[in-house]
Amino acid sequence: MREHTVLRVVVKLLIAPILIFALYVQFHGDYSPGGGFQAGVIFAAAIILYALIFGLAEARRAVPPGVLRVIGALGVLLYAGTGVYAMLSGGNFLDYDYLAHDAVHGQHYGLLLVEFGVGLTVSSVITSVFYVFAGRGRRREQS
Amino acid sequence: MFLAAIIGVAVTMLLILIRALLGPSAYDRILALNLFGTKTVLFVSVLGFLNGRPEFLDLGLVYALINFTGTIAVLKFMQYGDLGWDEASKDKPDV
Amino acid sequence: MRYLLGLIVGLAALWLLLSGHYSPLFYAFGTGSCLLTAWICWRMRIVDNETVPLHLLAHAPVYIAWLGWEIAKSNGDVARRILSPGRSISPTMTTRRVGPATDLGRTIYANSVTLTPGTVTVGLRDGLAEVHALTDANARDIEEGDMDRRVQAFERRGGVRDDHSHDGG
Amino acid sequence: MTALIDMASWVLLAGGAVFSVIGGIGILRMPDFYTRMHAASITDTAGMALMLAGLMLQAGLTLVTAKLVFIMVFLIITSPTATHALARAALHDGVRPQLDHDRRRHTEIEP
Repeated sequence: MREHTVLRVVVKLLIAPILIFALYVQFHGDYSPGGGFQAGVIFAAAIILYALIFGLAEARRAVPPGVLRVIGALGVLLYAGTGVYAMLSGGNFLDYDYLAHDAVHGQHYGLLLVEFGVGLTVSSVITSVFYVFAGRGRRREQS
Repeated sequence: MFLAAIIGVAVTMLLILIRALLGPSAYDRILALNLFGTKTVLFVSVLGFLNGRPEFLDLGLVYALINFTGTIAVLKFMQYGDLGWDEASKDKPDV
Repeated sequence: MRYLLGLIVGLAALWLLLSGHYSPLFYAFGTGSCLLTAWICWRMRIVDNETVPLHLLAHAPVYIAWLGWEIAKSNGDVARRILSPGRSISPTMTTRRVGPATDLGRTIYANSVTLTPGTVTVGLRDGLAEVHALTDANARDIEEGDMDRRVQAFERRGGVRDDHSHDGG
Repeated sequence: MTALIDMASWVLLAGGAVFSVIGGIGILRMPDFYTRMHAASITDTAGMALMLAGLMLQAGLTLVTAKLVFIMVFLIITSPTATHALARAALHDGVRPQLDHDRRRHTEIEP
Protein backbone atom coordinates (compact mmCIF):
# COMPACT_ATOMS: atom_id res chain seq x y z
CA MET A 1 0.00 0.00 0.00
CA ARG A 2 3.04 2.22 -0.51
CA GLU A 3 1.25 4.10 -3.30
CA HIS A 4 -1.34 5.28 -0.76
CA THR A 5 0.17 8.71 0.03
CA VAL A 6 -1.78 9.56 3.18
CA LEU A 7 -1.33 6.16 4.80
CA ARG A 8 2.36 6.01 4.02
CA VAL A 9 3.14 9.47 5.43
CA VAL A 10 1.04 8.98 8.56
CA VAL A 11 2.42 5.53 9.34
CA LYS A 12 5.98 6.75 8.88
CA LEU A 13 5.20 9.52 11.33
CA LEU A 14 3.65 7.18 13.89
CA ILE A 15 6.10 4.27 14.04
CA ALA A 16 8.75 5.98 16.21
CA PRO A 17 6.27 7.26 18.86
CA ILE A 18 4.59 3.84 18.98
CA LEU A 19 7.92 2.10 19.55
CA ILE A 20 8.92 4.49 22.34
CA PHE A 21 5.49 4.08 23.91
CA ALA A 22 5.91 0.29 23.83
CA LEU A 23 9.26 0.61 25.63
CA TYR A 24 7.70 3.01 28.15
CA VAL A 25 4.98 0.43 28.93
CA GLN A 26 7.71 -2.22 29.20
CA PHE A 27 9.75 -0.42 31.83
CA HIS A 28 6.92 1.09 33.87
CA GLY A 29 5.02 -2.16 34.34
CA ASP A 30 5.12 -1.96 38.13
CA TYR A 31 3.76 1.60 38.29
CA SER A 32 0.88 1.60 35.82
CA PRO A 33 -1.25 -1.03 34.11
CA GLY A 34 0.90 -2.76 31.55
CA GLY A 35 4.07 -4.78 31.57
CA GLY A 36 5.84 -7.23 29.37
CA PHE A 37 2.92 -8.70 27.47
CA GLN A 38 1.29 -5.39 26.52
CA ALA A 39 4.63 -3.86 25.63
CA GLY A 40 5.42 -6.82 23.39
CA VAL A 41 2.08 -6.49 21.62
CA ILE A 42 2.51 -2.73 21.05
CA PHE A 43 6.06 -3.22 19.79
CA ALA A 44 4.88 -5.90 17.39
CA ALA A 45 1.98 -3.66 16.29
CA ALA A 46 4.46 -1.03 15.13
CA ILE A 47 6.36 -3.59 13.04
CA ILE A 48 3.08 -5.00 11.69
CA LEU A 49 1.95 -1.49 10.73
CA TYR A 50 5.22 -1.09 8.82
CA ALA A 51 4.75 -4.45 7.11
CA LEU A 52 1.16 -3.60 6.11
CA ILE A 53 2.23 -0.43 4.32
CA PHE A 54 5.66 -1.28 2.94
CA GLY A 55 5.14 -4.98 2.29
CA LEU A 56 6.34 -8.16 3.90
CA ALA A 57 9.65 -8.34 2.04
CA GLU A 58 10.66 -4.88 3.24
CA ALA A 59 9.65 -5.66 6.83
CA ARG A 60 11.68 -8.87 6.72
CA ARG A 61 14.69 -6.89 5.59
CA ALA A 62 14.35 -4.34 8.40
CA VAL A 63 13.50 -6.88 11.12
CA PRO A 64 14.81 -10.28 9.98
CA PRO A 65 12.88 -13.40 11.10
CA GLY A 66 16.13 -15.12 12.13
CA VAL A 67 16.91 -12.35 14.60
CA LEU A 68 13.35 -12.60 15.94
CA ARG A 69 13.81 -16.31 16.66
CA VAL A 70 16.99 -15.61 18.59
CA ILE A 71 15.36 -12.78 20.57
CA GLY A 72 12.35 -14.95 21.38
CA ALA A 73 14.63 -17.66 22.75
CA LEU A 74 16.66 -15.08 24.70
CA GLY A 75 13.48 -13.83 26.36
CA VAL A 76 12.59 -17.30 27.61
CA LEU A 77 16.19 -17.80 28.77
CA LEU A 78 16.09 -14.51 30.70
CA TYR A 79 12.82 -15.52 32.36
CA ALA A 80 14.05 -18.99 33.28
CA GLY A 81 17.50 -17.69 34.19
CA THR A 82 16.03 -15.25 36.71
CA GLY A 83 14.04 -18.09 38.24
CA VAL A 84 16.98 -20.47 38.39
CA TYR A 85 19.27 -17.75 39.81
CA ALA A 86 16.75 -17.25 42.62
CA MET A 87 16.81 -21.02 43.24
CA LEU A 88 20.62 -21.06 43.32
CA SER A 89 20.57 -18.17 45.79
CA GLY A 90 18.53 -20.26 48.16
CA GLY A 91 14.89 -19.47 47.33
CA ASN A 92 12.20 -21.08 45.22
CA PHE A 93 11.88 -20.76 41.44
CA LEU A 94 11.23 -17.05 40.65
CA ASP A 95 11.50 -16.15 44.33
CA TYR A 96 12.43 -12.50 43.78
CA ASP A 97 13.39 -11.89 47.41
CA TYR A 98 16.69 -13.71 46.93
CA LEU A 99 17.84 -11.76 43.86
CA ALA A 100 19.42 -8.87 45.74
CA HIS A 101 20.68 -8.19 49.24
CA ASP A 102 17.28 -7.10 50.52
CA ALA A 103 13.81 -8.25 49.53
CA VAL A 104 12.51 -4.89 48.23
CA HIS A 105 15.31 -4.47 45.70
CA GLY A 106 15.08 -8.14 44.84
CA GLN A 107 11.39 -7.82 44.04
CA HIS A 108 12.05 -4.75 41.92
CA TYR A 109 14.89 -6.22 39.84
CA GLY A 110 13.19 -9.59 39.56
CA LEU A 111 10.02 -8.05 38.23
CA LEU A 112 11.94 -5.90 35.73
CA LEU A 113 14.00 -8.83 34.45
CA VAL A 114 11.08 -11.23 34.15
CA GLU A 115 8.89 -8.61 32.46
CA PHE A 116 11.72 -7.81 30.07
CA GLY A 117 11.99 -11.48 29.16
CA VAL A 118 8.24 -11.68 28.60
CA GLY A 119 8.34 -8.53 26.45
CA LEU A 120 11.17 -9.84 24.27
CA THR A 121 9.46 -13.17 23.67
CA VAL A 122 5.97 -11.79 23.09
CA SER A 123 7.05 -9.12 20.61
CA SER A 124 9.23 -11.45 18.57
CA VAL A 125 6.72 -14.33 18.58
CA ILE A 126 3.80 -12.09 17.55
CA THR A 127 5.86 -10.57 14.74
CA SER A 128 6.95 -14.04 13.59
CA VAL A 129 3.34 -15.25 13.60
CA PHE A 130 2.37 -12.24 11.52
CA TYR A 131 5.19 -12.93 9.05
CA VAL A 132 4.02 -16.52 8.63
CA PHE A 133 0.33 -15.63 8.25
CA ALA A 134 0.91 -12.67 5.93
CA GLY A 135 3.04 -14.85 3.68
CA ARG A 136 0.10 -17.16 2.97
CA GLY A 137 -2.27 -14.75 1.22
CA ARG A 138 -4.69 -15.37 -1.64
CA ARG A 139 -2.43 -13.59 -4.12
CA ARG A 140 0.55 -15.80 -3.49
CA GLU A 141 -1.38 -19.02 -3.87
CA GLN A 142 -2.65 -17.93 -7.28
CA SER A 143 0.74 -16.99 -8.66
CA MET B 1 -20.06 14.88 36.28
CA PHE B 2 -17.77 12.23 34.88
CA LEU B 3 -20.77 9.96 35.09
CA ALA B 4 -22.74 12.16 32.67
CA ALA B 5 -19.87 12.05 30.17
CA ILE B 6 -19.62 8.27 30.54
CA ILE B 7 -23.34 7.87 29.94
CA GLY B 8 -23.06 10.07 26.83
CA VAL B 9 -20.24 7.94 25.46
CA ALA B 10 -22.10 4.75 26.30
CA VAL B 11 -25.24 5.92 24.48
CA THR B 12 -23.10 6.82 21.44
CA MET B 13 -21.48 3.39 21.54
CA LEU B 14 -24.93 1.80 21.60
CA LEU B 15 -26.03 3.82 18.54
CA ILE B 16 -22.82 2.91 16.72
CA LEU B 17 -23.31 -0.73 17.60
CA ILE B 18 -26.78 -0.65 16.06
CA ARG B 19 -25.25 0.70 12.85
CA ALA B 20 -22.60 -2.02 12.96
CA LEU B 21 -25.33 -4.67 13.25
CA LEU B 22 -27.54 -3.11 10.55
CA GLY B 23 -24.74 -2.76 8.03
CA PRO B 24 -25.76 -2.85 5.19
CA SER B 25 -22.33 -2.92 3.49
CA ALA B 26 -19.11 -4.24 5.00
CA TYR B 27 -17.70 -0.71 4.89
CA ASP B 28 -20.51 0.55 7.13
CA ARG B 29 -19.56 -2.09 9.64
CA ILE B 30 -15.86 -1.23 9.51
CA LEU B 31 -16.69 2.47 9.91
CA ALA B 32 -18.85 1.65 12.92
CA LEU B 33 -16.19 -0.58 14.46
CA ASN B 34 -13.48 2.04 13.98
CA LEU B 35 -15.69 4.63 15.67
CA PHE B 36 -16.55 2.18 18.42
CA GLY B 37 -12.81 1.90 19.05
CA THR B 38 -12.27 5.65 19.39
CA LYS B 39 -15.31 5.87 21.69
CA THR B 40 -13.76 3.11 23.80
CA VAL B 41 -10.65 5.25 24.17
CA LEU B 42 -12.80 8.10 25.53
CA PHE B 43 -14.74 5.68 27.72
CA VAL B 44 -11.58 4.25 29.26
CA SER B 45 -10.07 7.71 29.82
CA VAL B 46 -13.14 9.09 31.56
CA LEU B 47 -13.52 5.87 33.55
CA GLY B 48 -9.96 6.30 34.79
CA PHE B 49 -10.82 9.76 36.09
CA LEU B 50 -14.07 8.51 37.61
CA ASN B 51 -12.15 5.88 39.59
CA GLY B 52 -9.37 8.33 40.41
CA ARG B 53 -6.82 6.26 38.49
CA PRO B 54 -5.48 8.33 35.57
CA GLU B 55 -3.07 5.47 34.73
CA PHE B 56 -5.97 4.11 32.69
CA LEU B 57 -4.91 6.62 30.03
CA ASP B 58 -2.14 4.21 29.01
CA LEU B 59 -4.79 1.60 28.26
CA GLY B 60 -6.73 4.15 26.23
CA LEU B 61 -3.66 4.91 24.17
CA VAL B 62 -2.99 1.21 23.57
CA TYR B 63 -6.58 0.78 22.46
CA ALA B 64 -6.34 3.72 20.03
CA LEU B 65 -3.22 2.22 18.54
CA ILE B 66 -4.54 -1.32 18.16
CA ASN B 67 -7.78 0.08 16.72
CA PHE B 68 -5.92 1.98 13.99
CA THR B 69 -3.68 -0.96 13.13
CA GLY B 70 -6.67 -3.29 13.03
CA THR B 71 -8.67 -1.02 10.72
CA ILE B 72 -5.78 -0.71 8.29
CA ALA B 73 -5.19 -4.47 8.37
CA VAL B 74 -8.86 -5.27 7.68
CA LEU B 75 -8.96 -2.76 4.81
CA LYS B 76 -5.80 -4.15 3.28
CA PHE B 77 -7.09 -7.68 3.57
CA MET B 78 -10.40 -6.73 1.93
CA GLN B 79 -8.64 -4.97 -0.91
CA TYR B 80 -5.79 -7.36 -1.65
CA GLY B 81 -6.69 -10.57 0.17
CA ASP B 82 -3.15 -10.61 1.46
CA LEU B 83 -1.60 -8.81 4.42
CA GLY B 84 2.00 -8.91 3.22
CA TRP B 85 1.28 -7.68 -0.28
CA ASP B 86 3.36 -4.88 -1.73
CA GLU B 87 2.81 -3.57 -5.24
CA ALA B 88 6.30 -2.12 -5.57
CA SER B 89 8.01 -5.46 -5.03
CA LYS B 90 5.62 -7.86 -6.74
CA ASP B 91 8.22 -8.83 -9.34
CA LYS B 92 10.81 -9.78 -6.79
CA PRO B 93 10.72 -13.33 -5.47
CA ASP B 94 9.57 -13.70 -1.92
CA VAL B 95 12.24 -14.00 0.74
CA MET C 1 21.88 13.00 10.11
CA ARG C 2 19.99 16.14 11.10
CA TYR C 3 16.77 14.17 11.01
CA LEU C 4 18.20 11.33 13.09
CA LEU C 5 19.29 13.79 15.78
CA GLY C 6 15.90 15.48 15.65
CA LEU C 7 14.21 12.12 16.00
CA ILE C 8 16.27 11.18 19.06
CA VAL C 9 15.63 14.55 20.74
CA GLY C 10 11.90 14.25 20.02
CA LEU C 11 11.79 10.71 21.38
CA ALA C 12 13.66 11.76 24.53
CA ALA C 13 11.15 14.56 25.12
CA LEU C 14 8.29 12.12 24.62
CA TRP C 15 9.86 9.66 27.06
CA LEU C 16 10.27 12.33 29.75
CA LEU C 17 6.63 13.38 29.31
CA LEU C 18 5.34 9.82 29.47
CA SER C 19 7.58 8.47 32.20
CA GLY C 20 7.12 10.64 35.28
CA HIS C 21 9.87 8.71 37.09
CA TYR C 22 13.10 10.64 37.23
CA SER C 23 15.81 8.42 38.69
CA PRO C 24 19.13 7.23 37.24
CA LEU C 25 17.68 3.77 36.50
CA PHE C 26 14.85 5.26 34.45
CA TYR C 27 17.16 7.70 32.68
CA ALA C 28 19.19 4.66 31.62
CA PHE C 29 16.07 2.88 30.38
CA GLY C 30 15.02 6.04 28.54
CA THR C 31 18.37 6.46 26.81
CA GLY C 32 18.38 2.82 25.76
CA SER C 33 14.79 3.02 24.51
CA CYS C 34 15.41 6.16 22.45
CA LEU C 35 18.52 4.70 20.85
CA LEU C 36 16.81 1.36 20.12
CA THR C 37 13.81 3.11 18.56
CA ALA C 38 16.01 5.38 16.46
CA TRP C 39 18.05 2.36 15.32
CA ILE C 40 14.94 0.41 14.26
CA CYS C 41 13.61 3.46 12.40
CA TRP C 42 16.99 3.78 10.70
CA ARG C 43 16.81 0.14 9.62
CA MET C 44 13.28 0.72 8.31
CA ARG C 45 14.68 3.63 6.25
CA ILE C 46 11.97 6.00 7.43
CA VAL C 47 14.17 8.71 8.97
CA ASP C 48 13.63 11.66 6.63
CA ASN C 49 11.85 15.00 6.44
CA GLU C 50 8.44 13.26 6.41
CA THR C 51 9.00 11.37 9.65
CA VAL C 52 10.77 14.28 11.34
CA PRO C 53 9.12 17.42 9.91
CA LEU C 54 11.47 19.84 11.64
CA HIS C 55 10.73 22.55 9.10
CA LEU C 56 7.04 22.70 10.07
CA LEU C 57 7.42 23.01 13.84
CA ALA C 58 7.66 26.80 14.06
CA HIS C 59 4.45 27.54 12.18
CA ALA C 60 2.37 24.60 13.35
CA PRO C 61 0.56 26.50 16.17
CA VAL C 62 -0.86 29.11 13.77
CA TYR C 63 -2.15 26.48 11.37
CA ILE C 64 -3.53 24.28 14.17
CA ALA C 65 -5.39 27.23 15.70
CA TRP C 66 -6.93 28.12 12.34
CA LEU C 67 -7.86 24.49 11.64
CA GLY C 68 -9.40 24.16 15.10
CA TRP C 69 -11.62 27.18 14.45
CA GLU C 70 -12.69 25.79 11.04
CA ILE C 71 -13.51 22.43 12.63
CA ALA C 72 -15.54 24.10 15.38
CA LYS C 73 -17.59 26.06 12.83
CA SER C 74 -18.36 23.12 10.59
CA ASN C 75 -19.12 20.90 13.59
CA GLY C 76 -21.95 23.20 14.55
CA ASP C 77 -23.21 23.26 10.98
CA VAL C 78 -23.20 19.49 10.49
CA ALA C 79 -24.71 18.88 13.94
CA ARG C 80 -27.61 21.17 13.01
CA ARG C 81 -28.15 19.31 9.75
CA ILE C 82 -28.22 15.97 11.54
CA LEU C 83 -30.81 17.15 14.06
CA SER C 84 -33.05 19.11 11.69
CA PRO C 85 -36.10 17.12 10.57
CA GLY C 86 -36.39 16.31 6.89
CA ARG C 87 -33.63 16.18 4.35
CA SER C 88 -31.21 19.07 4.77
CA ILE C 89 -28.22 17.66 2.94
CA SER C 90 -27.15 17.75 -0.68
CA PRO C 91 -24.26 15.31 -1.11
CA THR C 92 -21.77 16.48 -3.70
CA MET C 93 -18.53 15.12 -5.06
CA THR C 94 -15.88 17.31 -6.53
CA THR C 95 -12.21 17.29 -7.42
CA ARG C 96 -9.56 19.84 -6.73
CA ARG C 97 -5.96 20.12 -7.83
CA VAL C 98 -3.94 20.19 -4.61
CA GLY C 99 -1.51 23.06 -4.21
CA PRO C 100 1.27 21.54 -2.09
CA ALA C 101 3.74 19.60 -4.19
CA THR C 102 5.22 17.38 -1.48
CA ASP C 103 3.60 14.21 -0.17
CA LEU C 104 3.68 15.61 3.36
CA GLY C 105 1.85 18.78 2.31
CA ARG C 106 -0.73 16.78 0.38
CA THR C 107 -1.26 14.53 3.37
CA ILE C 108 -1.76 17.51 5.67
CA TYR C 109 -4.29 18.91 3.19
CA ALA C 110 -6.16 15.62 2.76
CA ASN C 111 -6.32 14.99 6.50
CA SER C 112 -7.40 18.56 7.25
CA VAL C 113 -10.23 18.19 4.75
CA THR C 114 -11.25 14.85 6.26
CA LEU C 115 -10.98 16.15 9.82
CA THR C 116 -13.40 18.99 9.06
CA PRO C 117 -16.92 17.57 9.36
CA GLY C 118 -18.83 17.93 6.13
CA THR C 119 -15.98 17.04 3.82
CA VAL C 120 -14.06 13.79 3.33
CA THR C 121 -11.15 13.20 0.98
CA VAL C 122 -11.97 9.97 -0.82
CA GLY C 123 -9.06 9.93 -3.23
CA LEU C 124 -5.65 11.51 -3.60
CA ARG C 125 -3.63 10.68 -6.65
CA ASP C 126 -1.10 12.65 -8.68
CA GLY C 127 -1.94 15.88 -6.89
CA LEU C 128 -5.65 15.61 -7.53
CA ALA C 129 -7.93 15.29 -4.50
CA GLU C 130 -11.41 13.82 -4.81
CA VAL C 131 -13.70 15.14 -2.09
CA HIS C 132 -17.13 14.02 -0.92
CA ALA C 133 -19.03 16.89 0.70
CA LEU C 134 -22.19 16.73 2.75
CA THR C 135 -23.69 19.82 1.16
CA ASP C 136 -23.21 21.79 -2.02
CA ALA C 137 -21.87 24.74 0.02
CA ASN C 138 -19.17 22.55 1.59
CA ALA C 139 -18.08 21.43 -1.87
CA ARG C 140 -17.92 25.08 -3.02
CA ASP C 141 -15.62 25.85 -0.09
CA ILE C 142 -13.27 23.11 -1.24
CA GLU C 143 -13.34 24.38 -4.82
CA GLU C 144 -12.54 27.90 -3.67
CA GLY C 145 -9.51 26.44 -1.92
CA ASP C 146 -9.05 28.52 1.21
CA MET C 147 -7.72 25.51 3.09
CA ASP C 148 -5.45 24.62 0.18
CA ARG C 149 -3.83 28.07 0.32
CA ARG C 150 -3.46 27.84 4.09
CA VAL C 151 -1.63 24.52 3.87
CA GLN C 152 0.55 25.87 1.08
CA ALA C 153 1.44 28.94 3.12
CA PHE C 154 2.02 26.79 6.21
CA GLU C 155 4.43 24.60 4.30
CA ARG C 156 6.16 27.42 2.46
CA ARG C 157 6.70 29.63 5.50
CA GLY C 158 8.10 26.63 7.25
CA GLY C 159 10.31 25.88 4.25
CA VAL C 160 13.90 27.02 4.61
CA ARG C 161 15.07 27.64 1.08
CA ASP C 162 12.07 28.81 -0.86
CA ASP C 163 11.27 32.31 0.44
CA HIS C 164 11.19 34.39 -2.74
CA SER C 165 7.93 32.87 -4.02
CA HIS C 166 4.82 35.01 -4.26
CA ASP C 167 1.95 34.77 -1.80
CA GLY C 168 -0.84 32.46 -2.92
CA GLY C 169 -3.61 34.36 -1.12
CA MET D 1 -10.94 29.57 41.10
CA THR D 2 -11.24 25.83 41.56
CA ALA D 3 -14.99 26.10 41.28
CA LEU D 4 -14.62 28.07 38.06
CA ILE D 5 -12.31 25.44 36.52
CA ASP D 6 -14.66 22.70 37.67
CA MET D 7 -17.54 24.50 35.97
CA ALA D 8 -15.63 24.95 32.71
CA SER D 9 -14.57 21.33 32.76
CA TRP D 10 -18.16 20.22 33.37
CA VAL D 11 -19.35 22.30 30.42
CA LEU D 12 -16.65 20.80 28.18
CA LEU D 13 -17.43 17.23 29.24
CA ALA D 14 -21.15 17.73 28.76
CA GLY D 15 -20.55 19.37 25.38
CA GLY D 16 -18.39 16.45 24.33
CA ALA D 17 -21.06 13.98 25.38
CA VAL D 18 -23.77 15.93 23.52
CA PHE D 19 -21.72 16.14 20.32
CA SER D 20 -20.83 12.47 20.41
CA VAL D 21 -24.49 11.50 20.86
CA ILE D 22 -25.43 13.78 17.94
CA GLY D 23 -22.81 12.02 15.85
CA GLY D 24 -24.25 8.67 16.91
CA ILE D 25 -27.72 9.79 15.83
CA GLY D 26 -26.26 10.96 12.53
CA ILE D 27 -24.65 7.59 11.93
CA LEU D 28 -28.06 5.97 12.26
CA ARG D 29 -29.98 8.64 10.33
CA MET D 30 -27.78 9.41 7.31
CA PRO D 31 -28.86 7.73 4.07
CA ASP D 32 -25.65 6.21 2.67
CA PHE D 33 -22.13 5.21 3.63
CA TYR D 34 -20.40 8.42 2.58
CA THR D 35 -22.78 10.73 4.42
CA ARG D 36 -22.45 8.56 7.53
CA MET D 37 -18.74 9.31 7.48
CA HIS D 38 -19.51 13.00 8.01
CA ALA D 39 -21.57 12.16 11.08
CA ALA D 40 -18.73 9.97 12.28
CA SER D 41 -16.27 12.81 12.01
CA ILE D 42 -18.39 14.87 14.43
CA THR D 43 -17.93 12.37 17.22
CA ASP D 44 -14.28 12.03 16.28
CA THR D 45 -13.49 15.75 16.39
CA ALA D 46 -15.87 17.75 18.58
CA GLY D 47 -16.87 14.90 20.87
CA MET D 48 -13.31 13.71 21.41
CA ALA D 49 -11.63 17.13 21.68
CA LEU D 50 -14.18 18.65 24.09
CA MET D 51 -14.19 15.61 26.33
CA LEU D 52 -10.40 15.33 26.51
CA ALA D 53 -10.16 19.10 27.10
CA GLY D 54 -12.58 18.71 30.00
CA LEU D 55 -10.38 15.98 31.47
CA MET D 56 -7.29 18.17 30.97
CA LEU D 57 -8.87 20.93 33.07
CA GLN D 58 -9.50 18.37 35.80
CA ALA D 59 -5.91 17.13 35.71
CA GLY D 60 -4.27 20.56 35.74
CA LEU D 61 -0.67 21.08 34.74
CA THR D 62 0.57 17.55 35.35
CA LEU D 63 1.95 14.66 33.36
CA VAL D 64 -1.61 13.35 33.08
CA THR D 65 -2.39 16.35 30.89
CA ALA D 66 0.66 15.57 28.77
CA LYS D 67 -0.68 12.06 28.28
CA LEU D 68 -4.12 13.42 27.37
CA VAL D 69 -2.50 15.71 24.79
CA PHE D 70 -0.65 12.69 23.43
CA ILE D 71 -3.92 10.74 23.09
CA MET D 72 -5.57 13.73 21.43
CA VAL D 73 -2.77 14.21 18.90
CA PHE D 74 -2.73 10.49 18.17
CA LEU D 75 -6.48 10.42 17.54
CA ILE D 76 -6.39 13.63 15.48
CA ILE D 77 -3.77 12.07 13.22
CA THR D 78 -5.14 8.53 12.96
CA SER D 79 -8.90 9.03 12.76
CA PRO D 80 -8.98 11.04 9.51
CA THR D 81 -6.39 8.67 8.07
CA ALA D 82 -8.56 5.65 8.83
CA THR D 83 -11.64 7.44 7.46
CA HIS D 84 -9.81 8.40 4.29
CA ALA D 85 -8.47 4.88 3.77
CA LEU D 86 -11.95 3.48 4.35
CA ALA D 87 -13.61 5.88 1.90
CA ARG D 88 -10.95 5.21 -0.71
CA ALA D 89 -11.34 1.46 -0.35
CA ALA D 90 -15.15 1.72 -0.55
CA LEU D 91 -15.02 3.84 -3.71
CA HIS D 92 -12.44 1.50 -5.20
CA ASP D 93 -14.70 -1.44 -4.42
CA GLY D 94 -17.60 0.17 -6.30
CA VAL D 95 -19.78 1.48 -3.45
CA ARG D 96 -21.65 4.26 -5.27
CA PRO D 97 -22.45 7.47 -3.37
CA GLN D 98 -25.97 8.93 -3.66
CA LEU D 99 -25.24 12.38 -5.03
CA ASP D 100 -27.23 15.53 -5.70
CA HIS D 101 -24.38 17.11 -7.65
CA ASP D 102 -21.38 15.46 -9.22
CA ARG D 103 -18.67 17.89 -10.28
CA ARG D 104 -15.85 15.41 -10.58
CA ARG D 105 -13.58 15.74 -13.58
CA HIS D 106 -13.72 12.18 -14.81
CA THR D 107 -11.16 12.72 -17.50
CA GLU D 108 -8.45 13.30 -14.95
CA ILE D 109 -9.21 10.77 -12.25
CA GLU D 110 -10.63 7.31 -12.32
CA PRO D 111 -13.06 6.43 -9.55
